[in-house]
Amino acid sequence: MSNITYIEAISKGLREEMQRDESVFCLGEDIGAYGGAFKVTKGFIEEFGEERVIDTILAEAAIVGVSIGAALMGLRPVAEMQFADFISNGWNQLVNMGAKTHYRWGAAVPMVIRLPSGGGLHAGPFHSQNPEAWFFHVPGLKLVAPSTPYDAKGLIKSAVRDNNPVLYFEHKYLYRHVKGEVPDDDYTIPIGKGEIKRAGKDITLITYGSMVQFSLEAAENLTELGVEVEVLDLRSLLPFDKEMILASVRKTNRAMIVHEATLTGGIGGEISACITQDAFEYLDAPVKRVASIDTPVPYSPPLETYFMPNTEKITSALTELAEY
Amino acid sequence: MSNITYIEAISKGLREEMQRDESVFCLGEDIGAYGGAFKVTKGFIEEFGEERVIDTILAEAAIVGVSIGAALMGLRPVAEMQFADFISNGWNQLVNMGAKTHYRWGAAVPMVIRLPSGGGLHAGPFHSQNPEAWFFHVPGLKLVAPSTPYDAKGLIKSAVRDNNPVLYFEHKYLYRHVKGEVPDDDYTIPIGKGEIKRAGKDITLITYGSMVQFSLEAAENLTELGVEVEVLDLRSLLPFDKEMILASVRKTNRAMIVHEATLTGGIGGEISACITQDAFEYLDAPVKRVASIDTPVPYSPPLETYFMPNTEKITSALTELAEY
Amino acid sequence: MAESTAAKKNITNRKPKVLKRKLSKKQLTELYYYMILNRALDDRISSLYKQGKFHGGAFVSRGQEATSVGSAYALEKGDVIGPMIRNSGAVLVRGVPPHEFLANYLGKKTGPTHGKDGNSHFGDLKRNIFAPVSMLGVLIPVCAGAALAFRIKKEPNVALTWIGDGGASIGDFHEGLNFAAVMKLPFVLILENNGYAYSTPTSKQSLVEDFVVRAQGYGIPGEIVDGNDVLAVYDVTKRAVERARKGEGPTLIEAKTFRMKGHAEHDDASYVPKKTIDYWQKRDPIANYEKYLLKEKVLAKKDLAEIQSTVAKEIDAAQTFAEESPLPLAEEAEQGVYAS
Amino acid sequence: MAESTAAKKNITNRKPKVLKRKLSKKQLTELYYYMILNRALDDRISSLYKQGKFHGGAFVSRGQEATSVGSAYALEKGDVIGPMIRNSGAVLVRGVPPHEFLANYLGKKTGPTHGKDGNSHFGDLKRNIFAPVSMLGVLIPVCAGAALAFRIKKEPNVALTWIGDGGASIGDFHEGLNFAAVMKLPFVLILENNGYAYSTPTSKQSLVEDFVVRAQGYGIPGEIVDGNDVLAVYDVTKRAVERARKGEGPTLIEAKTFRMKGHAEHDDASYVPKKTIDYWQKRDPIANYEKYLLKEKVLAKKDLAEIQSTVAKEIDAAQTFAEESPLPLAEEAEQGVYAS
Ligand SMILES: Cc1ncc(C[n+]2csc(CCOP(=O)(O)OP(=O)(O)O)c2C)c(N)n1
Ligand SMILES: Cc1ncc(C[n+]2csc(CCOP(=O)(O)OP(=O)(O)O)c2C)c(N)n1
Ligand SMILES: [Mg+2]
Ligand SMILES: [Mg+2]
Repeated sequence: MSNITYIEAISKGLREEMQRDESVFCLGEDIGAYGGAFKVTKGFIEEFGEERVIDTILAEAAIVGVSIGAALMGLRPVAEMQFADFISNGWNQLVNMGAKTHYRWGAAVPMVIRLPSGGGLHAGPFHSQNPEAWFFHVPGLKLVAPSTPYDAKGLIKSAVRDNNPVLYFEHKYLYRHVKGEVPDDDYTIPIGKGEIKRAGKDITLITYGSMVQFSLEAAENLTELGVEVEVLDLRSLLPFDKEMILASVRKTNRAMIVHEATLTGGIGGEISACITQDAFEYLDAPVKRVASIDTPVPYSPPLETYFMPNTEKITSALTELAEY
Repeated sequence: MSNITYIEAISKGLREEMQRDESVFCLGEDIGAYGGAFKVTKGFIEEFGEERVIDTILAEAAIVGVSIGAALMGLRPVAEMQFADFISNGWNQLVNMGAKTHYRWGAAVPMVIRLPSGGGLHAGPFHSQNPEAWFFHVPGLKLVAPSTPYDAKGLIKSAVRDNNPVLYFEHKYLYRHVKGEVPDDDYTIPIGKGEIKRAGKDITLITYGSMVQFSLEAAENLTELGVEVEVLDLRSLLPFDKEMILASVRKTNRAMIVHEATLTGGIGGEISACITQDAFEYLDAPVKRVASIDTPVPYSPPLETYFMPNTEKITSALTELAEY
Repeated sequence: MAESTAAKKNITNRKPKVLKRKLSKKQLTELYYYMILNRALDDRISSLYKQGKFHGGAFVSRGQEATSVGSAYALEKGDVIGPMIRNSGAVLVRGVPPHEFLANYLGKKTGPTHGKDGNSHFGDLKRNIFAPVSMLGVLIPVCAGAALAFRIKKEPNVALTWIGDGGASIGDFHEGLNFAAVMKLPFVLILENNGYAYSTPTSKQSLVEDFVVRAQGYGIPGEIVDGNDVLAVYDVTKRAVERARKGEGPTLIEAKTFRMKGHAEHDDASYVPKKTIDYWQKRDPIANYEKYLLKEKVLAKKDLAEIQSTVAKEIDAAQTFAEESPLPLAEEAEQGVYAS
Repeated sequence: MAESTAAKKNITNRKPKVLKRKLSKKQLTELYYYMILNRALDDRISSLYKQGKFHGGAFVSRGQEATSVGSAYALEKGDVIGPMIRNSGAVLVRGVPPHEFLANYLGKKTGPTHGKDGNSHFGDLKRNIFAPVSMLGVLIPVCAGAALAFRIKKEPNVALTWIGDGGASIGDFHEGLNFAAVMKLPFVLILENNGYAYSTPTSKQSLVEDFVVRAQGYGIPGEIVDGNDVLAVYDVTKRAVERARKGEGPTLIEAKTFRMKGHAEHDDASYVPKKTIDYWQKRDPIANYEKYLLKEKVLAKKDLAEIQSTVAKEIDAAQTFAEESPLPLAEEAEQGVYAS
C-alpha cells in the first residue's frame, strides 16, 4: 500500500502494465524526455526506451490512426492526448476506424486513449472540456472515468488489457487534489462495474469522475436533514452499470445524476431515461440532473464557478429532491 | 403550390435563398458541374456561376473551416457534405471553432452544413449514419431535421438566414420517397418549433426526420385498439420544442420517442429526461424509446432491417405503452 | 511550372523502364492471371449491379489493374496492405478468393464481413489485409501504425497502402506520411493519380501535376511510375519495399493511371472528355501487358486464352457460391460490436 | 540532404537582404515601437504570472517579435489576420491596446472576451482579427475562408495567418493551404519555425529542415526569411501580400526564429541546450534592430529610450486598467452562446 495521488496512480498502473507486457507501448506529444504535459509518463523513456515511449509529431489524427494500426498488429498502444480537448482532431479515426472495425470484420483493436479532461482550473474553453458524451453514442468504444487513485490504477490496467478501444478519462482537477491508499500489487477494476461509494436509503445519486467527491460532500450535508443519500460511482461510462443503478433506485425511490459535462446531450439524459424506463413504478419523484450549463467552458473564475456543478449546487438539488 | 419531392424542395429553397441574397454561396465536393452526389445543386453553377457554387478539394476540415472564415466575413456559406458521415472529418473545425466563436468573442458564424444522412438504403456503416446526437451536445450549434418537402424548403431558408452554424440533416431515404405540396412563395419555418402532425389524446409520440412517416403509420395502426396517438415532429433538434412536448404529454400522460439514430446516447435520452423532470406527475407509464440498436449500421438487408426502427416495431412499442 | 520542373529532378522519369529485375515465367504469368482475375471480377460486379442484384453501390477499377496487382505482387506474405476501393487486384494477389468479394457484395453470411459491410470493404488479418473505411486517408496513419508495430516487434515487414488524387487532399495524408517519415517507418504509399476524384478533375484538386513533389516536403523519396505498366509498378514498388525493409523509411510512389469507368456503377462519367478516354484506352494495362508477353514470348496466344477461360470459370463458380450462400440471420446484427 | 538542396533552388536565401522598399522614418519607428510594446507586454505578462495574478497559463513570444510585427505591418487595414499564441505583436500592430490583453488574462469584464476566454485568445471583427482556438491549424482553413470571402465580394483584401513548426504537422495545414492554392486565394501563411513545439525539437517534427519546401507540393511560392529581422519579414510579407492582392494566389513564408522562453511560463525549457539559447540570444530581434536604427541614424539612443519609457508607461496604465476592472457577473456565463 502506498498513499499516492491520482496522477501517481495512473502513472504507476501504466508503468506496471508496460513491465508486465512487452506489447504495451505509449505514444503522444511530449511524453518522452519531457514526461508529458502533466508528467504522467515521467521516467518512462528512461525505463522503457524510445521504441516504447514515443514522442510523436503534433498530429492527433495520426496518433489515433497509428495506434489503431499497431493494435491491429497485436500491440497495445496507450496514446496520450495532451488535453482531452484535442481528441477532436482524432475524432474521425476513432469513431469510424477504431470503433467499427471489430463489428465490420472481426479484427480487435486493443488500444487506450488517455484523456486529461475537465475544468475547474481556469483553463478556458479548449483545455477544460468533458467530451465523454460524444463517445457514449459510438458503439464499439468503451469509456472509463476513475474518481480515486485506487480506481485510477485499477482501471488503467483493465483498459490496457481490454481488447477494444478504451477511452480513459483522467480528470485534471483530481490529478493532485486527491490522494489515497493504493495497493502496490497488481489488481484490476472490471470495466462496466460501478461502485457504491456511500450507502443510503433515501436518494440514489449517480455520478463519476470529478463529481464523486463533491457528491459525497453533498451527501454528508443531507444527513442534517436526516436524509441518507446513496452515492454511486459509475467508474465505467460505456458500458455503464445499469443493474447497480436500478437496484439502488428500486430501494431509494429517488434518483439524481451529476456530471461535470454540460447538461443537454450529456450522459445523464440516457441514465435518466433508463431509470424511468426500468424503474418507473419505484420512482417517488422525477429523476433530477445536475450538470454544467449549456455553454462552452468559460475562463474567468466567477463564470467557470457558475458554469460547473459543485457541492453547494448538488446539496441544494438533493434537498429539493428529498423534499419533493 | 407544386407537388414536389423532398429533395426538390431542398433544392428549390436553397436556390431561392441564393437568388434572394447575394451573400449566400454553396461549396462542397462535386456540387458544381456534377450537381452534387444527390443532385441537390443541379443547375446551380449555370445559374449562379463558379464563384458562388464552388467545387472544392476533397477535404472536409477545409470545407468547414473555409465556411467559418467566409461566414465571419459576412457571407452565408452553405456547405454540402457528400454524406453526413464525412462531417467526422470536419468535427474539430465545427465543434471548436464554429460552435464556440460567438460565445467567446461575439462574432457570428452564419453558415449551414447540409448533411445527407440516414439508412434504409443498404449503404453500409459509412454512408448511413445519423450523427445528430453528437452535435446535440455542442452548445453553439443549431440542428434541424425536416421530414416533409414543406418543412425541407422552409427549414433550409431559416437555416440560411440564421446567424449561427446550423446543421441541416436531410434524410436520403426521404429524398425521393416523399412528395408533397410546397408553396412556390417564400416562407420559413421557425427553428426551435415543432409541429403536431397528428392530434391524439392517449399517447404522445415524439419523433423527427425519417421516422415521422413510420410513426404516423403506426399511429394509424393504433386506432384499431381505440388508441389515439399524438405525433409530434420536432423539426428542430437543437433547440427543440420542449413546450410542445410537455403540453402534449400533460394531456396524454404517456410518451414515446422514436429516432433512427442508435439508442444509447441518442437524443431520445435527453427528451425522456426532460419529460420525466418536468411532467413527472402527469406520467401514467414509463417514457419509452424506439431507436436503432447500438451497433454500426450493418449493410446486409436482413441486418439493416433488424437494426432500424420501422412501422411494425413502432406499432408494437405503442401497443405496449397503451397497455401499460 | 517551376515546381514541376524542380520536382522532376528528384523523381524517376515516368516512362516505363527496362525491368530492373528478372521475373520468372511463373511470376510473369501470375501477374497476368491476377490482372485478368481483377478485370473479370470487376466485370462481373458491373453486370450483377446492372441486374439489380446488389443492395448498395458497386465500385470497379478498370484501367487500374496494373497498379494494384503490380504493387501487391512486390510484397512478402508478412507485409500488411491497406487496400482502397480500387485495389481489389491487390486483395486478389494476397489470396482472397473472388467469391469472398461477391458474397460480400451480396451481403451474404459467407462474405468476410458476414453482411456487416458491403462491396470490397473487408479485411483479413490472417492475410495481413486491413479493411478500408469510406473516409479517405484514414488508412495512411493506420498502415503507418502497422509499420510502427513491425519496428517495435523487430519484424522485417513493410506496410503499404494506396490513396487517390482526391484522397490526397485529406489531412490524414499529411499527418500519416509525415509520421512515417519522421519515424523512418517501413511504409510505402502509392498515390493512384487516375485523373478524377468522383467528378472532380485532378486539376481542381492540386495545382501540381505531379503529386510526388510532396514527398520532398516530408524528406522522403518520391517516384513516378506508369501505373498502367504492371512491370514498372512491380519494379518501383519492389525498390521502395526493399528500402523500407532496410530501415531507410517510407517512399511515396505516384502511379499515373486512369479510371476508365465512372466513380461507381451509377455514374456514367459523362464529365470525362471522350478524347481523354480514347487516350487511355490505347494504354489499357492488360492489352499492353499481353503485347509484352507475346513479344517477349513469355506466353503464347493460347496460353492467354487458357488463363482467361480459367478465370472465367473461377468467376462463375464464385458467383454461384455467393448467390447460393445464405443471408445472415437478422439477429446477427447485434453481434460483434466488441471483441471479447 | 537531397530535398534540402533541391528546395533551396526555389526559395529565397534566408540571409536578410537589403531592404527592397524604402520605409519612412515614421514607419521604421513604428516597427520599433511595436516590437518594444510586444516585449514589454510579454514581460509584464510573465511577471504577473509569477505573482500568481493569472488564473490559467501564460504565453509569451520573446525572440519572435520581429516576425509578428514585421508581417502584420505589411498589411492594410481591410486585411484579415488570424493570430496564434505567439502573435501578440501582430495584434498590437492592428491597434488592439495592451490593456485588452491584460484584462483578458485577468478574466475581466473589460477584456475583449468579457472573461469568456483567457490569455490572447480573442478576436476583434472591427479590426479584422480572428481569434485563435487552441487546436493548432484551425485558422489556416478559416483564414483561407476569409480570403475566399474577399474574392467573392470582390474586395481587394488579403488574409494572413501564422503556424508553428509543430502546428504544421496537423492535417488542417495541408487541407487549408491546398484549398487556398487550388483556388488561388489571396492568402498568406507564415510558418514560424522557432525550433520547438512545446518540448519537441523541430527535428522530431519534420525530416526537412526547411518547411517551405512543402510550398512546392501545393504549387505555390515559398520563401524563407530571417524571422529575427523585422525589415526582412516586412519585406517578404509585403511581396507575398502584393502577389495575393494581384490574384496570384497564396504564399508560404518560413520565418526562421527561436522561442527564447519555455512553451508557457510554467515550462523552464530545460530541454533546450544552452548553446542554442546563446546562439539565438546574439540574434535578438530587438537588439539587432536597434543596432540598425542607430547605424543608419534613423533614431538616436535617446529616441529609443524615449520610446521604451512611453511603452513602459503604457503597460503600467494597461495593468492598472486591467486590475481595476471588474470581473464579469457570474450569470453572464449563460449569455452569448448564440448570435441573435
Ligand atoms: C473523407 C471523405 N470525403 C468524401 C468521400 C466521398 N468520396 C468517395 S470516393 C470520392 C472520390 C475519391 O477520389 P480519389 O481519391 O481520386 O479516388 P478514386 O475514386 O479516383 O480512386 C469521394 C469524394 C469520402 N469517401 N471520404
Ligand atoms: C491540435 C493540437 N494538439 C496539441 C496542442 C497542444 N499544444 C499547444 S502548443 C503546442 C506546441 C506548438 O508548437 P508550435 O506549433 O511549434 O508553436 P510554438 O509554440 O513553437 O509557437 C502543443 C503541442 C494543441 N494546441 N493543438
Ligand atoms: Mg482519383
Ligand atoms: Mg514551434
